[in-house]
Amino acid sequence: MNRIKRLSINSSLEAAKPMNRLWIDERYCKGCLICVDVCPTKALKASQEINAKGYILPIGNDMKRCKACGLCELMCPDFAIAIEEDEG
Amino acid sequence: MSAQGIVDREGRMSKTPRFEIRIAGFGGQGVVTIGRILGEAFTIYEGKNSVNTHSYGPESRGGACKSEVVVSEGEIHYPNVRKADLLIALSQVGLDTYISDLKEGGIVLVDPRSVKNVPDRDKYRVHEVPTMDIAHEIGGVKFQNSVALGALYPLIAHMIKESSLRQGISNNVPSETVEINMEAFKRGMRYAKEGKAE
Amino acid sequence: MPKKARRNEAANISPGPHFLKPGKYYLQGSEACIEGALMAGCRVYAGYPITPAVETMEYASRRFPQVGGRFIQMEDEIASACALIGSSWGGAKALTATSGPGFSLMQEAISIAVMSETPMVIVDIQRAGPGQGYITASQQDVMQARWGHHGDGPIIALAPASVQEMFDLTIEAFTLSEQWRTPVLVMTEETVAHMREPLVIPPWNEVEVRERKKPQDLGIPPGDYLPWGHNTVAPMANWGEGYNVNFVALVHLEDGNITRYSPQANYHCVERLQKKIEGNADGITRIEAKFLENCKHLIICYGAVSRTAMEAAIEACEEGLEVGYLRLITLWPFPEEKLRRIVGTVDTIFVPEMNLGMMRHPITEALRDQCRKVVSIPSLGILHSPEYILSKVREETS
Amino acid sequence: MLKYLKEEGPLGPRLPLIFCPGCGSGQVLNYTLYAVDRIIEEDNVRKENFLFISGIGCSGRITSHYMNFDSAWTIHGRALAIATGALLANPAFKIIVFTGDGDNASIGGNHFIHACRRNIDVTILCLNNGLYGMTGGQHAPTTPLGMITTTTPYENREAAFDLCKLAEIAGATYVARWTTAHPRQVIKSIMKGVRKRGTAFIEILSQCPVHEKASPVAILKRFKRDTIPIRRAEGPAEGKTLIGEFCDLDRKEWNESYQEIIDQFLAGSG
Repeated sequence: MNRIKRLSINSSLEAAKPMNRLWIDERYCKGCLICVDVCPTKALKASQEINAKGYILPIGNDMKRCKACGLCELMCPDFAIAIEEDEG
Repeated sequence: MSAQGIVDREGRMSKTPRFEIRIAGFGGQGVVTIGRILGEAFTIYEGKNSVNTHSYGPESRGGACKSEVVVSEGEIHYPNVRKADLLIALSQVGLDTYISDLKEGGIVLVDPRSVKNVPDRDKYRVHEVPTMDIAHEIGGVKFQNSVALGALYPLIAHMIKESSLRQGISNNVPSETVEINMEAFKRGMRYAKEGKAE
Repeated sequence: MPKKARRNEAANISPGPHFLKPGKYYLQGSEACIEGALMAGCRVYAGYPITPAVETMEYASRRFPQVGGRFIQMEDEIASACALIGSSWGGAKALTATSGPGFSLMQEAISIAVMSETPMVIVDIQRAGPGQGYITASQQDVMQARWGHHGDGPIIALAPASVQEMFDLTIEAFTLSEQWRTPVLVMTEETVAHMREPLVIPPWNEVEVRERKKPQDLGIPPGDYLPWGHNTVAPMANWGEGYNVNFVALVHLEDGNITRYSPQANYHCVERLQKKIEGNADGITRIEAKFLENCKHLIICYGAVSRTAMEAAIEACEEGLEVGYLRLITLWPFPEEKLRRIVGTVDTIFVPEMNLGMMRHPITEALRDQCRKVVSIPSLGILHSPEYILSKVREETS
Repeated sequence: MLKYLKEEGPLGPRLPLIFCPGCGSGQVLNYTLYAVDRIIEEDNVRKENFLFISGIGCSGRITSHYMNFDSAWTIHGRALAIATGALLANPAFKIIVFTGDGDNASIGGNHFIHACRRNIDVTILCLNNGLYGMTGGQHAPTTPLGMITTTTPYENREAAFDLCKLAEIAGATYVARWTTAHPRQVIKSIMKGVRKRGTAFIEILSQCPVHEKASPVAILKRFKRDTIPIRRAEGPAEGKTLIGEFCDLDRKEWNESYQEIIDQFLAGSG
């Protein structure tokens, strides 16, 4: 399974929060934090405060570590995280 | 209390005044539990008649959810709220949907964490209690309902004893969480009285 | 609920410590239904999960074993209804609760139960239909209750309007099903099943518990036993009692013989069923009436909507509109004579229902020459508000 | 794979999904769309050929109103009967059925074994969370012995099905079991299932955080810990659940065989 090239473009990217090559869409994210756990380089972590819906969202832990491997996007149950389209 | 008591043909008081409470939020906030505890507390421990109904979507979490309690000395015919005396809004959608159904001068308790635009203060008696944050501090959002009940108590103390509410809570929460729920109740009440939880 | 003082033998299971002690409780409609069933001596619950009938099943799974009963979650509603037939002929009182989609699946088994005169109780906690509809309340199954099973053949259906009646009418359902050897349906709504209200448990010996009449009670030996004969309500021997009962649901003679078919046998077999229930409708059915003396208009309602209708009727009287209130506690057999007797002549009859107009048809037929007009007040997926009914009454009577 | 979902409909938004936070259903939908995306790309199958059908329950909600495909959200346990009908009208459909352990093996059990017996061309994705999620945590035919659920308060006394054995015995020609913690294997199996002409049954252990009262992450870790691939399981699986491919046979698919009857007449009419 090569690196997931054909990435899903979060068509409403403007609504999502950009985080250096990763977008998290707060409208869809339910704070299950599976992405934080599966990230091989621990680039993500859980934020401290809860949002209006009572969810604790993932935020960048150290986004330089992010290799755009796509595992977070693959394992996200809510299509709430997307990798920036790879121009290359 | 809205006074509409009439004596019907058989000379029986068949429509007695009602105190109507509505709790609105989303699935997982304990909205249904709050309604059930209030209903039970009024009926079993205060000897009043009460009807508790609730409605929610199919979602177990996240969907809009409301619970209602109608309290009366006598018979309760129509089981739902007609014009609420008290609204507990734990989400913005809950507030927006039901604020228009609140009586003029009615009480509204909101959680500022999820309710951003607060209702009109000179039209309603508005109380803001960060129930989600207080619950979060002592163990998790699932204790939010006990915090809300604590925050509510001073507003209805003229109708119900604190012990009735406490009894209602301990009957309706998992036994191993009774202690934390009582702590949540205490903090909610203290915040409502003194504006701070600890 | 008929209050005849008789000790609660409940199929010789003495009331164990797990019956709720007489007194005041604050239960959900679904829970009150199960407490009523246990009090009536029901010891088998076979069901399948469906919103909004889940609480009934979950409460049953906790309570039935406590009193020596058995609970099972079957693979679907067809299986559940079939299990009730097996349990009933096996000698037990059996109960299930479901909602629209499940109620449709149960119709074949109900039809077999009607033909074989099998006592059992099915609670339909109605939700919005058709199809998946929605999980909110409705009264859209009331015609399916009567005509859902294939073929002719009567049914008894009750409509509770409160948590107390979820208790009382479940007991009455078992009493009627044993007394008339027939399936009995408790047609309630999500509103009443999920509502919490005070429930008063009466002293146990005030609860009338009826058992099916048995050939042994009438001194009929196995050799002479006619499983579908002897009198209007045939005595019922159960499997395991040495009566070699051959359960059939084909057209049958009174002794169960199915080989000598004739149109006459067919007519007699099914017409006898019809007469047994429809012929005794006056005794079987119950209605509640208020403010009827010289009322000009009348609201006829049933189930949860009657709670709104009562409030609306009271407020209409306050406004000087002479509006009477009549509630059908029994939907089927339709209490036609009773209605004609009790309702004088009125101008307009309002029939508020949580469907697009169903019980208004038998009501219209029964009272066509005792009123000027029948007005249906429909509501889908939500209980009528008093304002809604009042606005319709004002509109029609101005 | 958001590109395969309708975020908006003519009358309003269609997302977020209805599932609870961390539910496995959303993951299975995502894995399925990855597999479908690869098949459309590599086998140049037209998107219009795909048909998603589901029954009732949490799994039923997967083919809801946000699928950017033809889809059907049907009757509890009857998805396979409806799929059979679709294939009778158009054998070229690539049908993926989402079902749950209750939907498939309880109320849908009869249709399940007949679909496998007939070997109709359908890929069955059976999300097994061991309980009834949508209605509030009742036990299912896959609930292990001894488990406490809302309808087995005194411990479950019924034995559980092995869904893969059931499918295999009933005649399914491709049978595999994975968990939501094995995304790549699930995707590969779905692609194999879709490419295979015949009944492909893929059981996917899926987490229900709300009724298992555990965090999604904890359950996913448990899926990894408590399962063992068939390849590496020599002796008994020491209490672990076997995962992997159980069978991959070739047997004539129903329509393929029936086509032979039709062809006789076509051939006959010369």
